[in-house]
Amino acid sequence: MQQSLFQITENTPLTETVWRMRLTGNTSAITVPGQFVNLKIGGLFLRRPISVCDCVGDTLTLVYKVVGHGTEKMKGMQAGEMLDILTGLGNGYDLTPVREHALLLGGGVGVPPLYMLAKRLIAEGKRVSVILGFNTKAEVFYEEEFRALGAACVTVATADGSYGVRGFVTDAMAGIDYDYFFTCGPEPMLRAVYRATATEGQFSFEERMGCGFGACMGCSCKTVTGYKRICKEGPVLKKEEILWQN
Amino acid sequence: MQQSLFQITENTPLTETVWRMRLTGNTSAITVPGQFVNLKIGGLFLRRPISVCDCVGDTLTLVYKVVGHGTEKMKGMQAGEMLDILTGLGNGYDLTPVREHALLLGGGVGVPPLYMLAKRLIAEGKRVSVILGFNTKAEVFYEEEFRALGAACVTVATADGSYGVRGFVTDAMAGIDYDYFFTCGPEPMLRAVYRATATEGQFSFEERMGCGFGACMGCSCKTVTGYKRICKEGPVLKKEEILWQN
Amino acid sequence: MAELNVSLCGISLDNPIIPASGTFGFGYEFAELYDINILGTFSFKGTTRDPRFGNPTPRIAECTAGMINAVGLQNPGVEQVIERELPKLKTCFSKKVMANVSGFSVEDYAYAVEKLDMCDQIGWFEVNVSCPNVHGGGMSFGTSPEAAAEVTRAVRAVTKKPILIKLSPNVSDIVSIAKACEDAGADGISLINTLLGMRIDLKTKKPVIANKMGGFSGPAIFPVAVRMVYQVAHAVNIPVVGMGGVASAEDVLEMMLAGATAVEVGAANLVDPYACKKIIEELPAAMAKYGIASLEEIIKGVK
Amino acid sequence: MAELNVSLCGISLDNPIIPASGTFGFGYEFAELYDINILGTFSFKGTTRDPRFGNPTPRIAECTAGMINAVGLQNPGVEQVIERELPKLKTCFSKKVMANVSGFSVEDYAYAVEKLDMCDQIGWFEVNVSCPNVHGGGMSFGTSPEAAAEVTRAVRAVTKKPILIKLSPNVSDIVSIAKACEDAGADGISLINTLLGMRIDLKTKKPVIANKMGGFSGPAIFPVAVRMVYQVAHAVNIPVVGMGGVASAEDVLEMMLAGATAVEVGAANLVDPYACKKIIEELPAAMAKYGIASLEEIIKGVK
Repeated sequence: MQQSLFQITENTPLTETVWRMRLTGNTSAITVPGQFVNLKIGGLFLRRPISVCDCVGDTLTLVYKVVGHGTEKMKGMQAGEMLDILTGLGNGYDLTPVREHALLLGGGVGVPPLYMLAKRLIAEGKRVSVILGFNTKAEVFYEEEFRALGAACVTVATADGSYGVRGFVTDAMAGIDYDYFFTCGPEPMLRAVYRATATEGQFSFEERMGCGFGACMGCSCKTVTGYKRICKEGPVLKKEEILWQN
Repeated sequence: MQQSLFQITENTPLTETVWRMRLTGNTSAITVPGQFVNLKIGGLFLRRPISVCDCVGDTLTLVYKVVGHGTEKMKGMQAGEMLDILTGLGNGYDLTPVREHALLLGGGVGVPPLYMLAKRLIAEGKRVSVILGFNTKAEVFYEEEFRALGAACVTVATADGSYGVRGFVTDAMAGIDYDYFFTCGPEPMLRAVYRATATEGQFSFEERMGCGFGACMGCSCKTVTGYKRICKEGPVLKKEEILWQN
Repeated sequence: MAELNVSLCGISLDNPIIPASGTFGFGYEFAELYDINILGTFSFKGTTRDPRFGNPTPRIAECTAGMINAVGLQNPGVEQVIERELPKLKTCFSKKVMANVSGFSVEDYAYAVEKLDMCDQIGWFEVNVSCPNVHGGGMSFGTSPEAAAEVTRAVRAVTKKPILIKLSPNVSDIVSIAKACEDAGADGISLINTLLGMRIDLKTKKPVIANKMGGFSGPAIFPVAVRMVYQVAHAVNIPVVGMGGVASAEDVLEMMLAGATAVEVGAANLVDPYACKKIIEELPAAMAKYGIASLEEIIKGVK
Repeated sequence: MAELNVSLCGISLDNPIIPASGTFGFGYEFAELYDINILGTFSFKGTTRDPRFGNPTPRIAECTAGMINAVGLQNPGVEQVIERELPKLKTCFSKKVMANVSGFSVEDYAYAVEKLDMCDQIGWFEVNVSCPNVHGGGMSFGTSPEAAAEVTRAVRAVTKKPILIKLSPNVSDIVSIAKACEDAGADGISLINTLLGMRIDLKTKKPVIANKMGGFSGPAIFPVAVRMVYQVAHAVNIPVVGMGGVASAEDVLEMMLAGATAVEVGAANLVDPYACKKIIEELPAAMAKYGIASLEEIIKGVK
């Protein structure tokens, strides 16, 4: 974990509610895909956790959905503004179990952390297939970005069928011969992926956090291997660890 | 009373702790000298009352002393910033009792409201003598500004004698044939002026305020003519109204 | 079309917004700023049997997201309120007003309410039981179910108008006090009054306010207010008027979901004299944002 | 040279800054960020007889100038604390630690304190009496002088180490509870625990936290904390550890003037993991600004 000041270099909308913010600063604590950062936003007490979409050199890319007071304020921020950020939070994805072909399944605002993951996997010579799920065509983002990384196959699923495959990410899995998978998205999607996958894999979870660095125990969950803090021993859990609460 | 947004055009130090802020905006509610404005400052709950030093056209001049969190924040503000201000608060000075020659006695941060008062009196053809009191030479401000208005006589008193008359404003009154006086400053000075003056006159008081516009009764005081709110029936009281609390 | 109207103890309000006692005087000074008939109603300055100056100054302190006041019920006394203040109010406010009454003995309360009862302008009584009971060792009436019930019975005996008992939050068990007031004949509960707080001036090393402690209000206390409104609204069968740190239309919705039939706005008026007007104007958009068609329907919406 | 050291129940502290229980784990994770030996001490995560997961999630809510938590005393239980957590702490903290203990019956408290008493690392016990008493109808031990005293006596019987009783602010009369604890053998009082608060999500129209209500902390509650520290410090003859919304060196000075011998920092740690380090570093300058040479000298400086 590292506390430092970042300067916003870009803050632009990708869709009506999803924005991308780029910042420069000390990114040294961001070591693996699937980690998150925690932003201090003026006027709010608790920091706001945002998953890392990409990190290259001293440039940090965050893709966030405007859902509440924190992200509303983020949306209003301008290039040049400074932000106090805790970086390098969470365990992130473990890339080592992938043999040859990884399947990445992202839903909505669960898509961004898969971007840096896909990049790393491809850099390691793995084959990567990506399925991105959205509600409707207007909400689709980052399809081209994943293609540009050189993913073997990028499929988009929309719940209303307005773009790509009609249905959920699990409706677009047929015929992909992955040996390991990674997923991030809303809990109903994660549950569907849990049921629809035959291999081992990793799930990235969301929970309302207090501190984001393991101090408050606000975001704990029960797992097969005991209690875990989503912010510290998570947000990524291995499939075999998960204990779904009804 | 008027609520409106003002833009800061200047914010500069006059001494080590006294600053002048100039702003432009709707000044229509500022009608008489001795009124104050109430500033909403980001991060603070209550507004901060500051006496009006001058008001010309749409330009408002505030001279304030840096004494606490509010004025610390004011000091850090830059030209171009916008401030939510309630204007036209307080009764202000009543100029009508002056026959020919008014004496104005100001101490420290009580000096600023006398500036606009002197200007108005001179514009009305009155003779104006001014005594400004400070602790020491380094704290003196606005002596030249009062002279430039055309005051008959501007005397400075410093408690340590480092500039002008040694002592308090009441030590510099000898030989001034005023027929009415106005004063503003810390309470010990006001009490001294009360004792040292033979004519009628008006006193401007300070009290910790809640709202500044008469709603909360936070700043009430007892007077000969009943309870008064410093922010509404004050801050100016006539000499004969004053009931000193021990 | 957003439905803002609610009914409070049988009297219809155009909207649930009520400036809280002690932040709106007797209304007529705010009428110089805007037409105060747009309000649901307002609760006038806490009135006592005799005129009061209140506590020595300074009696205001700044806090993070709030303020402390120790005004101490400055008011002209019930006779002057009837003879001077209410006639002035009549010229600019055509709705029923809420009469906030305080006292230092049970007899004080009954005396003031009985006098005010003859005023047609008054729609409700809001009886502030946070004052110290001078015959009861100085403890606030509002900290014991018995004392709060005794005050309730005494005012019940002298008026047929709806009585709301305004409770202090500085208690271990707010529900038992609310229930005792309900059992004693109260028509509603209003809460929360201020939290007891204190600030110290580091320069003088003395309390900021002359009276040492005072009532802490403002957005800082909102979560405590929501909690107590929820607890009381789910424990009594009379309406609850919610207050404590309300500063926006969203806060109003949250209070009503917690259980408030109407919502008082206090400290916010002192920072922005147009606060209530703005909240009323912002309510329809806030309701639309959260899919709320009628305010009546969301009262006590959280189970 | 600013004198920061104070003495708490006979044990000297280099400075009065103590991270509050539940915001600093068992310390060793913060030791990765900075040398935690710079602290006065810290109060470790509330420990109970048996391991606990705590309440269902979500158990955190944002508030103006604060937060609500309903973690519900997640901890590995006293055996694991002794076997696993304290040895880890020993590798990075050479000072005495404050052992925060909770329970749901008098026996629970005594059991946990007796077990921990053998640990040399522990300098003080901080006994949290805000938990519900399962044998007492679920009311918190901390809301009655009798129950708080009973817990105090039970832990007093099993340890000779200094015992601080950590009081809940959700009471009508904090002084009577503090005095009862003093009479029952407490060596100090720590306060305030969190205020009971609640938030509602306007989108879902449900409480933000699964448990509905939770403990409200952060700068918003500071004025209530200062008031209670002042009241208790002036009513008992044992030291008071002040906490509640402390976020700066100036807040520390205000707490000490009110009556605190040492000061705990809670919610601030969750927003800034370096909060306590920064406060310790800023204390000398803040003391100089207000003409304070020694912290010991300002304790209870406000009469």
